[in-house]
Formats: sequence, C-alpha cells, structure tokens
Amino acid sequence: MSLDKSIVLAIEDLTVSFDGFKAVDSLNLYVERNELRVIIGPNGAGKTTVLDLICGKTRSTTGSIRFKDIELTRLPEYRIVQAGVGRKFQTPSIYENLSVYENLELSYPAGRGVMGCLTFKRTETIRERIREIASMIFLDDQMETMAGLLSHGQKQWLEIGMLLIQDPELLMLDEPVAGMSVSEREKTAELLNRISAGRSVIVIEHDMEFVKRIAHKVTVLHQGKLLAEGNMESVQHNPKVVEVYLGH
Amino acid sequence: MKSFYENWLGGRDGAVGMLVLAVVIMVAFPLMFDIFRLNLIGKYLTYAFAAVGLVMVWGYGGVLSLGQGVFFGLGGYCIAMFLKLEASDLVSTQHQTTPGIPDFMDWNQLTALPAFWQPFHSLTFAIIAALVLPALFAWVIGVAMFKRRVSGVYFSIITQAVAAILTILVVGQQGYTGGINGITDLKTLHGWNINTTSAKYVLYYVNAVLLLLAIMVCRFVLTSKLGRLLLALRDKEDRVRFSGYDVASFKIFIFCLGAVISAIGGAMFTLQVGFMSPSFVGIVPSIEMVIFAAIGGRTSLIGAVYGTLLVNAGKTAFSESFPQLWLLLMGGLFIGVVMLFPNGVAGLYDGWFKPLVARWKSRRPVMVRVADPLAKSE
Amino acid sequence: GGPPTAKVDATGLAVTDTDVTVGILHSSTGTMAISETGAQEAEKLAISQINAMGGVLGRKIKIVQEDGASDWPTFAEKAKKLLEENHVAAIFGCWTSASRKAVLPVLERDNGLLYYPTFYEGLEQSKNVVYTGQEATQQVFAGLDWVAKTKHAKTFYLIGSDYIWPRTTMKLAREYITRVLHGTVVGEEYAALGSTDFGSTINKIRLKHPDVIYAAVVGGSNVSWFKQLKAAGITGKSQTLLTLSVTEDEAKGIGGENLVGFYSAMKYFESLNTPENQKFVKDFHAMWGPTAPIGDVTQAAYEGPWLWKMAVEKAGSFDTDKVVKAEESGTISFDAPEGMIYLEPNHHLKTRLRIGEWRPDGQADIVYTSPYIMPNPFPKGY
Amino acid sequence: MSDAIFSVSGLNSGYGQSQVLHSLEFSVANREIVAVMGRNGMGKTTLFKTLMGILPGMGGSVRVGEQELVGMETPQRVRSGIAYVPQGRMIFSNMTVLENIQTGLPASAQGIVPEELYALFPVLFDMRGRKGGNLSGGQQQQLAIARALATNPKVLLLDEPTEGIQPSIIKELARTLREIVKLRDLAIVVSEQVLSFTLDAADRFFVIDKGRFVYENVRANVDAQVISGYLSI
Amino acid sequence: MGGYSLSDLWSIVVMQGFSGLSLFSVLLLMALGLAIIFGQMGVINMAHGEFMTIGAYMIYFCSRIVAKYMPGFMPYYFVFAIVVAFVVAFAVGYFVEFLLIRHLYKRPLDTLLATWGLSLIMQQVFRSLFGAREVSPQLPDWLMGAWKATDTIDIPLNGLFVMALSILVTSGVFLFLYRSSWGLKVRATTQNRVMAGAVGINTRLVDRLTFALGCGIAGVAGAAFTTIGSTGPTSGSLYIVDTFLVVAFGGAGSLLGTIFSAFSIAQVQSLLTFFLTNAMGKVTTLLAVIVILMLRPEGLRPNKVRK
Ligand SMILES: Nc1ncnc2c1ncn2[C@@H]1O[C@H](COP(=O)(O)OP(=O)(O)OP(=O)(O)O)[C@@H](O)[C@H]1O
Ligand SMILES: Nc1ncnc2c1ncn2[C@@H]1O[C@H](COP(=O)(O)OP(=O)(O)OP(=O)(O)O)[C@@H](O)[C@H]1O
Ligand SMILES: [Mg+2]
Ligand SMILES: [Mg+2]
Repeated sequence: MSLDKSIVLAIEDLTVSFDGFKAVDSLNLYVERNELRVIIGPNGAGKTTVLDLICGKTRSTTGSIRFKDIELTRLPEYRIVQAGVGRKFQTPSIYENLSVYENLELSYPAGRGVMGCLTFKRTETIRERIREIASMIFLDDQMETMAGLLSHGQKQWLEIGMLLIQDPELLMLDEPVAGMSVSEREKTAELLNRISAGRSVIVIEHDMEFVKRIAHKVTVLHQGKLLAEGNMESVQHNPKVVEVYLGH
Repeated sequence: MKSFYENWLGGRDGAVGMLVLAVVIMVAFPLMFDIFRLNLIGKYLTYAFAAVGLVMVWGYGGVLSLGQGVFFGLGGYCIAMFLKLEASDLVSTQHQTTPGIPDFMDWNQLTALPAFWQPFHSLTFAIIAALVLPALFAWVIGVAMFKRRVSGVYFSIITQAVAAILTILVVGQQGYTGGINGITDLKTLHGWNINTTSAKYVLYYVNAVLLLLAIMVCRFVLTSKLGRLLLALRDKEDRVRFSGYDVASFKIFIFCLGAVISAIGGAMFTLQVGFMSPSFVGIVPSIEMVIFAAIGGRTSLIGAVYGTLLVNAGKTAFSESFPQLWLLLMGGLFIGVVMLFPNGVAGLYDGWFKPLVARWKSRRPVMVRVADPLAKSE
Repeated sequence: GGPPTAKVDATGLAVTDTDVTVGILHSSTGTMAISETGAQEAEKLAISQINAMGGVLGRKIKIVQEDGASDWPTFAEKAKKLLEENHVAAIFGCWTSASRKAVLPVLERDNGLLYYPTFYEGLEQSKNVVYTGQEATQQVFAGLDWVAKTKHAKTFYLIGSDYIWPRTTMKLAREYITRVLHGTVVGEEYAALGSTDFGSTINKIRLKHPDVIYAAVVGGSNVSWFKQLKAAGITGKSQTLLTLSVTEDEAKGIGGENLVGFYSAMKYFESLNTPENQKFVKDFHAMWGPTAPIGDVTQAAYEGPWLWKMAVEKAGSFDTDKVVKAEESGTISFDAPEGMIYLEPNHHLKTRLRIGEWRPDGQADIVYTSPYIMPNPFPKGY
Repeated sequence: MSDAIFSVSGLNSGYGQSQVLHSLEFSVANREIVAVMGRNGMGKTTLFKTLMGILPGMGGSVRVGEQELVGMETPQRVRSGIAYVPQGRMIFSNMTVLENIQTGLPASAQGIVPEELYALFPVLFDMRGRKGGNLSGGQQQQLAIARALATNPKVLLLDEPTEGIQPSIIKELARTLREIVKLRDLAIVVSEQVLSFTLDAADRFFVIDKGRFVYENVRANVDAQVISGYLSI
Repeated sequence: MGGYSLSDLWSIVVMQGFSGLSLFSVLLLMALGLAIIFGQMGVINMAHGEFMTIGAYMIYFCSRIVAKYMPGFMPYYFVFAIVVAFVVAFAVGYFVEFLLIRHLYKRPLDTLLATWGLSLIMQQVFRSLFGAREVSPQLPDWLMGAWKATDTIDIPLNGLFVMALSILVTSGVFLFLYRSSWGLKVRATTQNRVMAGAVGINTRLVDRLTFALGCGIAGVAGAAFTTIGSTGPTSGSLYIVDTFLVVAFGGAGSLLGTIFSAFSIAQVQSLLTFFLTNAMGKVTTLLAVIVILMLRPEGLRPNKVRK
C-alpha cells in the first residue's frame, strides 16, 4: 500500500500492553502535512503513550507507525529524530546547567557524531539560526541565562525552540501550556500557529481554550481507542466526549 | 593561537591552573626533593593519569568505572612485557633451564616463549599495544554496556567484575603473566638503564609532560561541543537522545579516552618503578583511583592531579610517621574531605579561593540556582 | 664501643660510633598483617636481646619500621626509602614471595641486605638476601616421605591457594609423589586468593577418597577451608591431611578444635621441647604477652638479626659486600630455638623438617623430626 | 480574622542570597478556601515550600491554630495538621498507588483507605495495585491530592492542582473541595494561574506578584477582570 | 563419570546440591543488610564488610566471656551472641548514620569515599582492640559437626544453621519492608526524602533506624560466618565485592531480586567450581553475571517504572 502523498504519519492497528493492560488498543491515526492536530482525552487515555510509541521511547506490541514511508517501530530513537520527528516531553526537559544559547546549539542538527562534536565550529550560519529561533520563542534577550533559571513557561518555550532548530517535519508536544500563565498561553498559541506552517504538529492538551485556538483537527482518545475525531466544534458537542472527558 | 588558548588550555582560569601545575611539578618538586622522593612523586603522577581519566569518565561522562585499574594495568603490562623480554637476554638467563625466556616462565616449566609474547620484542609494538589494547578493551566493554543502556551502579559493578576477572586470570596464568608477583626486575629500555638517576629524571619529566598533554587533550574535548553534550547528558539523557544523538557512542568514546589516558599512566608507572603487578589491576586499586579523583573534585582535571598527590603523599607521610596507626589518619582524611570540602580540592579552590579573589576584585555576586530540595537527588 | 666507624663502614650506611640502623619492613595493615605480625615481633625481640648483649660491633641497633601494607609496590617503595633515605645496614622483612620479588631489584640496585623469614618456593638465590625459612624442597620431600611411610599413603589430593608458592610447591610434590613415591595424584586444585567457599572442593575430595590431602591454602581462605572441612565431617580422625601453611599463628585463627589430628610440615613448632626453645618462648611471651602464638615464620624471623650479627662480626664491618662474603663463607651457624642451623653458601639454611600433629589447644605435638636437609633452591628435574 | 485556623505573618523566604517572598501576611479561617493567584515565577511554590519547612525561610510566623510552625521540621508540621500537594506531583513512583496513599494515612487508620477518597478519584481504586510511576500525568496528580487528603489535615496546601487534569475532573475537584470543607474541619490554600477553577472553588482571592500580595478580596466582591489583568501582564 | 559407584555419585549430587544451597544462604545473608542500605537507601557502604567483622568479633568476645565466667553456658551462647552482634552492629550503625551518613544523602556518590574512609578507621580500631592476628571464637560442638544423613552423605551443620538463620532474617526483612507500615515509610523515604517528610514521615528517624538495621543485619551475617570463615581485622573485605555483586545483580531496590540473584550466583558458582577449576569457575560465574546484566541492564528483577 502506498501512502497518500499528503499523509505524513500513518499509525495503523497500534497496540501496546503493559502486563496485560492495553494502554493503546488497535489505534489508527493519520496526520497530514501542514496539519496541527490536537489529541485530547481523559487522564490515562493513552495520549502520552502514543507519543512515546512514535518517538521510540516505548516499543509497540503490534501495529505499525509509518512516517513518510519509513517504518518507525523498530528504529532506535536517535534515528527517528534524524528522520525528522521531534518530541517535547510533558515536563520541560532542557539542560538546566547550560545557557539558553548552548541548549539551542546542542540541538542544532550538525555534528551529531563523536567526531562531528569534536570538530564542531560555531559558524555564522549556526549563530544566525540560533538567534532566529531564540527570537521566535521570545528568548532573544536571555541567550546567556542558565536554562535552570528560566521561568516554567520559558523553559517550555526553550524546549520547543530546541525542537524547532532541528526543523522537524513532525513536531509533537505533550501538554505544552501546563503550568503556564495566561499571557504565556496566548503567546504559545501564537507560536504554535506560526510554526505549524510547513510541518505537521501533534499537540496534547487539556486546556480547551487553548485547543480551540490552535486545533485544525481534534482526536479524542479513550481507553487507548479512538473515541471521536473531527473539528473542535463537533468534538466539543459530541455527547460521548462530554461524558468521559469534558464533564457537564 | 586564540583557539589554542581557549580550547586546549581552557581560557584564562584553565591556563593559569595549568601553568601553576606545570611549575609545581616541573620546577618546584625537582628543586625541593631528592631523586628518591622525586621518583616517588613520579609514581604518584602516574596514578594521576588514572584519576584524570576518571574525571572524564565519571565526572563528565557520568559513569563510575570501578575498574579503571584494568586499563592502568593493561598499559603497564604491555610495556613491562617489552622490558622483561629485553631483560631476559641469553646472558642474564643462562642459568635457566630454558635460557632466553623470562625467569617466571622458566619457573613454571615453560620451554618456549608463548606466541602472544613474541611481538613484544618490538618497542613500537609494545607502545602501540599499550595504547590500543586498553582502548579496544574499553570499546568492547563500552559497546556491550552502553548500547544496552547499562548505567549507574550496574555499570560500576560490571567494571568491578571485569577487574576481578582479570585479576583472577592474571594471577592464575602465572606461567604467562608472572602471576601475583607480576613482572619484576625490569632493567633497560633499548639498552638504556632505567634505574640510573639521570634516567629517573628523564622519565620524571617525560611523565610530567605527558600528564600535562593528557590534561590538555581532555580540556580540548571538554571545551568542544562534546563537553557541553556530556554536561547535557548528565542533566537530561533522554532529551539528548531525542535530539538525535546516539548517546551510547559518546559514552563509549569517553570511556575509551579515559582508558587510554589511564593506560599511559600504567606504562609510565612500569618505566619509573621498574615492575608491574596484578595489584594494579584489581578492585582495591581501582577504588583508590576513584578516591584520587573524588578528593581532587571529580570534575576538575587539575584537581585530580592534586587529589592524587595529596592522598599519596598523605599515605606515605602518615605511614612513615605512624606505621601502626596511619589508617586512622587516612580514613580521617577521606571523611574530612567529604564533609568539609564536598567538591574536593577543586571545591576548596572554587568555593573559597575564587570568591576571595572575586571579592577582592569586588565583582558582583552572580545569581546561582539553588538545587531544588524536592527534586530527587540522583 | 667497638672499632671506629670509618673502619667498619665504608659505604655511607647509617652507622655511627654508638649505633647502627636497620629496617623492619612488614605489613602492619591490610590482609597480610594477620601473618606478618609475629615475624615483626620476633625481629624486635632478637634486636632487643642483641642490644642487651652490647649490640653489633659495639653498636646498638636502632630500628626504622615501615609498613608494607600488604601491597607489593608499597614494599618496593618502602625498601627503597629504607635504603636510600635511612641508609639502613640491613632489612628484616617481607613475608609473601610477591613482596620479596618486588623488593629484590631494589636490594640489588642499592646493594642492600634482606633477611627473609618465610618458607617459600625456592628458584631464587640473591647475594642480597638471606633466606631463613625453608625453600620448597626442604619442606616437601621429607614430609611426603613421612606420610607415605607412616600412613601407607598412595593417593594424594593437592590443594593450594592460587599463587606462585602453592603452585610451585605442588609441582614439586606431584613429581615426587609420582616419581619417587610411586603414588598417584588424584586431584589438584587451586582456590582463588581470598575465596571463602570450599563446598565444591570438599565434595570433589570426597569423590576421590584420597589417602592424603596435601594442602597449601593461605590467608583468610585457610580458616574457611578448615572450618568447612570439619563441618563436612572430614576430621583428623578419619582423614590424613598434611598442610604446609598452618603454623601456630594460623592455628589461632582457625581454632585448634578444627585442626585436631591434622599434620603440618614445618621446621619449627612452639611446643619443641629444648632448653633453647623454652627460653625463647619465655622471652617472647614476656615481651609480647602470654597468648602470642609463635609459628615457624616467627622463629625464622627471630634468626635473622642473629645471623646478621654473626655475619657482621665475622666480617668486622657493616659493609654489605663484606657481610655477604662472610655469609657465603659457609662457616656461620647459630644455636637457634629450633636447634643448630647452618647458613650455607647459597644463602639458605641447612635445617631439619618436623611434622606436628595439631592439638585442640592450638599447639602441635611433634611426631617426626627429619635429619638435616641441605637447601636446594634450584632442584634439578622438577 | 478571629477564627483563623491558619495564619501567616511577616513571612520572608528565598533561595540562597536572593529573597523571593517579602513579608507575606494572611490568614485562613476554618472551612475556608483561599486561592493564591499569580503568574509564573511570582513565588507561589516558594510560599508553599516555605510553609512546609522544605525551604528554610528567612523569618516570620506560621501558625496552625495556636501552634507556631516556624522552627519545626517538615514532618512535625505535617503532624501539626498541614498537608501539601506539591507542584509536579512528586509521588513515590516505585510504590503502588495504594502504598502511596498509605504513606499519608495516620497510624490509627491501620492502612485502610477511607472510602470517600476512592469515591473522589475512582481511577485510583482501579489502579491501586499499579506502580505510581506508571500512572499517566493526570492520574499522578489525582494520587498526590488523595495522598495529602489521607493525612486528614487541618490545612491543605495545593500547588497548581489542576495541572494536567482533564476538564471534567477539574470541575469535579472544585465541587469536591467545597464539599470537603463543608464536611470536615479544614482550611484549603490553593495556588493557580487560571481563574476558572478558583472561581468555582475559592472563597477568597489573593494575587501574588514578585513575592508580595498585591490584591485581596472575597468572592462576592471579586472582579474577574481585575484578577485576569494581574494574571496576564 | 567412570569408576565411581552409583551411591557415591548420588551422595555427591546431594551434597553438591547442599553446598550450592548453603552458598546461597551465605550470599543472601551477606547481601541482605546491603540490600537495605545500598539497594533501598542508595548509600554505597564500602564499610559493610567491617560491620560484618563487628559481628564476628562479638562472637569472639562473647565466647571469651562465656568460657571464662560461665563455661556451662558454652553450648548455647552462640545464639545469644548473635543477638549481641546484632545489637552492637546496630548501635554502631546508628551512630555512624548520625555522624556521617545523614550529611550525604544528597550526594550518594560521596558515600563511597566517606565509607571507604570509615572502613579504614574501623579496621584500625579492630586491630587496636583485638590485635592484628586472626582470632578464633570457640564454637559450640553441635554447630561444627556434620549430620550423617546416610552412610555416605554428610550434611554440614553450620551450613544448616546459616540456612536457617538466613531464612529467618530474610523473612524478617521481607515482612519489615513490605508488610509493615514502617517499611512503607522506609521505601517512601528512600524514594524521595523531602516528599516523604512532606507527608509526615519522620525521615531522619527512618533513615537512622534503617541504616542501623542494615548494619545490624551485617553484624548477624558476620556472626554467622564465624562458623565458616575467619575473624580478623580485614576479614570483612573478603566479602564486600561479592556482596555488592549480589545486590546489584538482583536489581537494586528489589529484595526478591536479591534473593534470586544470590540463588543463581550460588548455584552457578557451586556447579562450575565443581566441574571446572576453582578459579575458572569463579571467572565463568562473573562472566555470566556480566552477560546477564547486559541483557537485563537493570538487574534480574528491575524495579522499573516509566520515566
Ligand atoms: N509502563 C507502564 N506500566 C503500566 N501501565 C502503564 C505504563 N505506562 C502507561 N501505563 C498506563 O497506561 C495508561 C495511559 O497512560 P498515558 O500516560 O499515555 O495517559 P495520558 O493519556 O497521557 O494521560 P494524561 O492526560 O493524564 O497525561 C495509563 O492508565 C497508565 O497508567
Ligand atoms: N531552586 C531555585 N533557586 C533559585 N531561585 C529559584 C529557585 N526556584 C525558584 N526560584 C526563583 O524564585 C522565584 C519564585 O519561584 P516560584 O517557583 O515560587 O514561582 P511560582 O509562582 O510557583 O511559579 P510557577 O507558576 O511557574 O510555578 C522565581 O523568580 C524563580 O526564579
Ligand atoms: Mg500524558
Ligand atoms: Mg510554582
């Protein structure tokens, strides 16, 4: 079967079970190019696990994940990344003891081998790119700050920046605005809308206001299975979704 | 030039440190001590290689190797094999049943030189082997462990087991290795008597220069992007992995680098002390090497040298003055350092000397991040 | 006072008109301290007795003590320090072969003197060393003769710790058993140093029913070995066991009750019933306490300072070369606690071998004393 | 307030050299829910850690009833009646859900988890045998709240409790907190950055900015616009 | 195996099986204390061997006292002396935690250095108190004999004793850690000390008693090992490497893992040393451990959760 050109990620019949408990249960999910997809669903629905499966952190029991014709289920993590999949973790995962600049630099996709690292030079192109990304994530005046000293929201942005600099074709964000202040949420929404141009983005989020602002299409998971899929409007009024997730 | 200064010496702080160290070991010590003491210091400085290697592997690579003695020993044995063959010429071994082979082989009824000893007739081979063998061995262990993501204490325990295995093998195969006695009675290097005073001075200086070079190489690695990557690895290994790096290959590299540096120390040990024995391969010396690095400050290359010197000088001084009670003093030293100077000798410098200088220069205090008490300490 | 220093010492040794400095180099710490303590005590006893008698060439002996810390490189370092910094006239010390091998090049280079007290594997003779313990042939052959004869032993099981002394010794023993005694070696086994589990070994031994267990296990393993033997029901009542590595020192650690009926082959036992020995035992206990055990090595260590004194006085000088010449003259003998001993030109002693049968109180009954045995450190054909 | 069960005065705190909280002053009545609102990095977590004695603090007074807590170690404070749900969950990940809850239970409970806790968070009952670390983010948050409630506290401190929790449970949680203070003698302090939850739950509002309270009001008088203003600068 | 009678072979199989089991109980008893201190608390206690030595010396001490003042009590004193060993090692552990360890929970790696120093000091103290030579406590006869199960099968009584003791101690520790509220506190504390404090656990007390308990168990182990091993200032160092190996191989933090690991190491080692030489047996066992750790990077029974 050849992939539809516009489909970047095709998850088919994906299942993973932990000691008999099926966290993801024969899931099918397709993400298109340039699409910003939001996945919602109750706590424990399997959202994070799906991302874990895509980026190779967890290995599937059965099923396939294809990213542009590449089968990801058996690739080592760093190859998946090199293929163009970037992933942000639920809690900010940055190098607290390095500066913002260094955080971004380490994520720049050059010199990824041992020798490459030893001979790596900060060229003007690289510097330029780092500055560009930094201003995109609102951190251009914090370049030399130790990442550990940033506020929670800034850390989240920095991690997004670290992914952006790799220019991935698929970007996955797990609860990017959890713990952010209201204004930061707004800025983040704006940021996501901006970066979804030219790539596909998967976002997991519980903040419905935020979802509304960014989602092209929403997928609802429940107990590892697909519960509903569609635009925000239809999903929000889906009685099943209200029942298990949104509440009355 | 600038990049040499920045990358190999580590900027101003590093260059000053290097300079002080160089003056201390290359000028001050030779002026202060007679050749006997200087030779002792030379011996300590060979351990410093292992400590520097551990700073890289443990301090920066974040994996605690409890088998660093294995590499020190491998390096030392390779050179010792060459020297032993040279010392076992037909004339000096004429009373043996089989003249021309090392004495311990004769005692063990070997009648011919084992094949794996043959190439060690060549000094070039011995030197290459002293560097390549440990690296290769480290690479094998590294690939086996890091590719499988063995880490933390499991890695430590495995390296310890490797040290135990090697000791048992070396001790058990005494016909081939000299057993527990080791390879003793080494005399000349290409006809050059290594036991004369002048030879000792030469070896001391060669050793000192090599040590400084080793530190510079490590500096270079640490100031390169790889150094920052190592820092990142210790911080968030998963993030590094998901930034597209093959984490294992970096750990393997650093482990091999540490191994080679330790091996140079072992080789220099053999030359300066005139023998090599399995008591460097085993678990206890490996732990002692960790202690040198820890006393030095774990993440300080130069600190490792001072740490090694401090511990060994303490050991020698205490045991000469109090042959019956010196263990108490050594134990006290270790505990004292841990309790009072959590970051070792380097911490003493960073935490006390530097702020003093900074205050003296009345710089603004920099904002530091206090470790979050709720975060798990691991 | 004796002759002036300029006459007795031409080599810059630490000799003055009133005293002479020697070194004692044993392990005070680490795993070997257990064994080396006795030797150290005996050397100090001998030196204090010699000093009480007026010293050597009219000079009182002063001691510099160093700790080898059970670590061979440390032994080499400390020997070097004693010779190059303290300029000692002689060193009494070392216990393991490995420490001696480490010290040997230092001695030869700096032309020092070492008095080495332990029974050992032989295959060595240095002009700078006097070996006051037995070399392997002295300890092995007569003992094997004795078991073969009195116990009509035909089958032997050899077990030792895994290092050079047991391995070399067992090699001699195997040759002797098969070639001279026409017996068979039914098993040969080496336990890693420090191993504490002998379950499998003991089961293997059972399977073979040997007439004699011939043992050379050392250190902490030794205690485990005998305790586990006893617990497995293998005791002196039912099994002949001849060991080369149990002296009164070890017996104290093993516990006499675990050794009863087993035999040791040594040149000396504390229970030796001669006036010289009784005086020695009395003096030793007066100095180091009534419960301090005196083993073979302890006694051999005691001989060191005395032999040195005799050699120095014969040479009329502390000068190493002259002392060595005196030692090699073949005329030095000493009425030691073990009986008369003769220093042979090959730097080893001509002595007797004794077989002791262990009693519950940690002492041995001497059941056999051999004639004098010439030291033969390089036996041909083994 | 006279019937204050929890009162804080002159509280200063910070990290190392830098002071974060500046003489905070507030009290909470029994059966009252107080919300501390504030943007990122304004000192909410610092406040809670100081109250718990996890950060040493730089002076001031913290009282539960008549008892002064300053100077006490953290566990003593807990025994004096405060309980804490930290930001970022901090559950014991190698222990089962049940065991996690049990760590909070007083000795008198003999390890039996009160029904009401499970009623509140049914998922915890279903997963009581699973390792805490294997739970999803939201499930862990629920567990952390349950663990704190299990200590049967007089004062409950919740640091951004809604982070990562699904909307229906957030609504449920607000209802439940109100329920709990109705049933039990309990005062609740909850920190949040978003208004919707606290508007449902809290009786009184504080806004913290750079370590100082800049706004205080009771619900009846609260102007959501004003608070939102503070929260979205 | 030609040349041996069938009954011979049978009895060897039985006795060999038994020596595997008794090695298992020795390893287990050694490892239990460390499984608590290292496995649970994360303290790399290099002085663990010395705590065992305390136990061994306590047996010696008691045996001397009893032999001198109450010779009639001699056959029974051993059991009593084990309790003394526990109490003394526990007390020493209590103080060591107070003076040293509690300052180091935030930097677990430094415990290696500090406890190494501690072990040197303890060795010197033993040497000063009891002399540099090995000592031999007088053991009751009933303990040192063999039970003649059949004509050709002798089962060592000390092995049975150690086995019984290790079953006892293991079940004690198991109940303590997994069935008591105290154990819950221990596990919570060791996972996150600050958070445990924040749910009301007196972490200082928990830490101190837990560490002391681990030391006490080491004391019991040392006491029991007087029946099979030596008692001298450095005796403990004979056990320390194996002890760490067993705990780590099991998967730190898992008591069941420790039991499995002791069992498998013991059986493999005892089998291999029977068929190979002693040294090669040991080498092969270590190699097997390495290979298995490679396949299971977090020990036999990893205590793994998702990160
Ligand atoms: N390693 C594991 N072992 C056992 N159960 C697991 C494991 N990993 C995940 N689970 C279970 O799988 C389910 C899905 O977890 P997941 O983290 O994917 O949920 P989620 O949708 O991200 O929830 P949330 O919104 O709360 O973050 C949960 O019930 C969790 O307990
Ligand atoms: N470990 C630390 N070391 C030094 N400063 C810190 C540390 N933790 C927090 N701070 C500083 O203290 C201030 C208050 O932080 P705090 O965590 O209390 O904020 P918060 O209101 O809880 O924010 P958030 O909404 O992000 O949780 C911030 O400016 C922060 O930079
Ligand atoms: Mg999730
Ligand atoms: Mg906060």
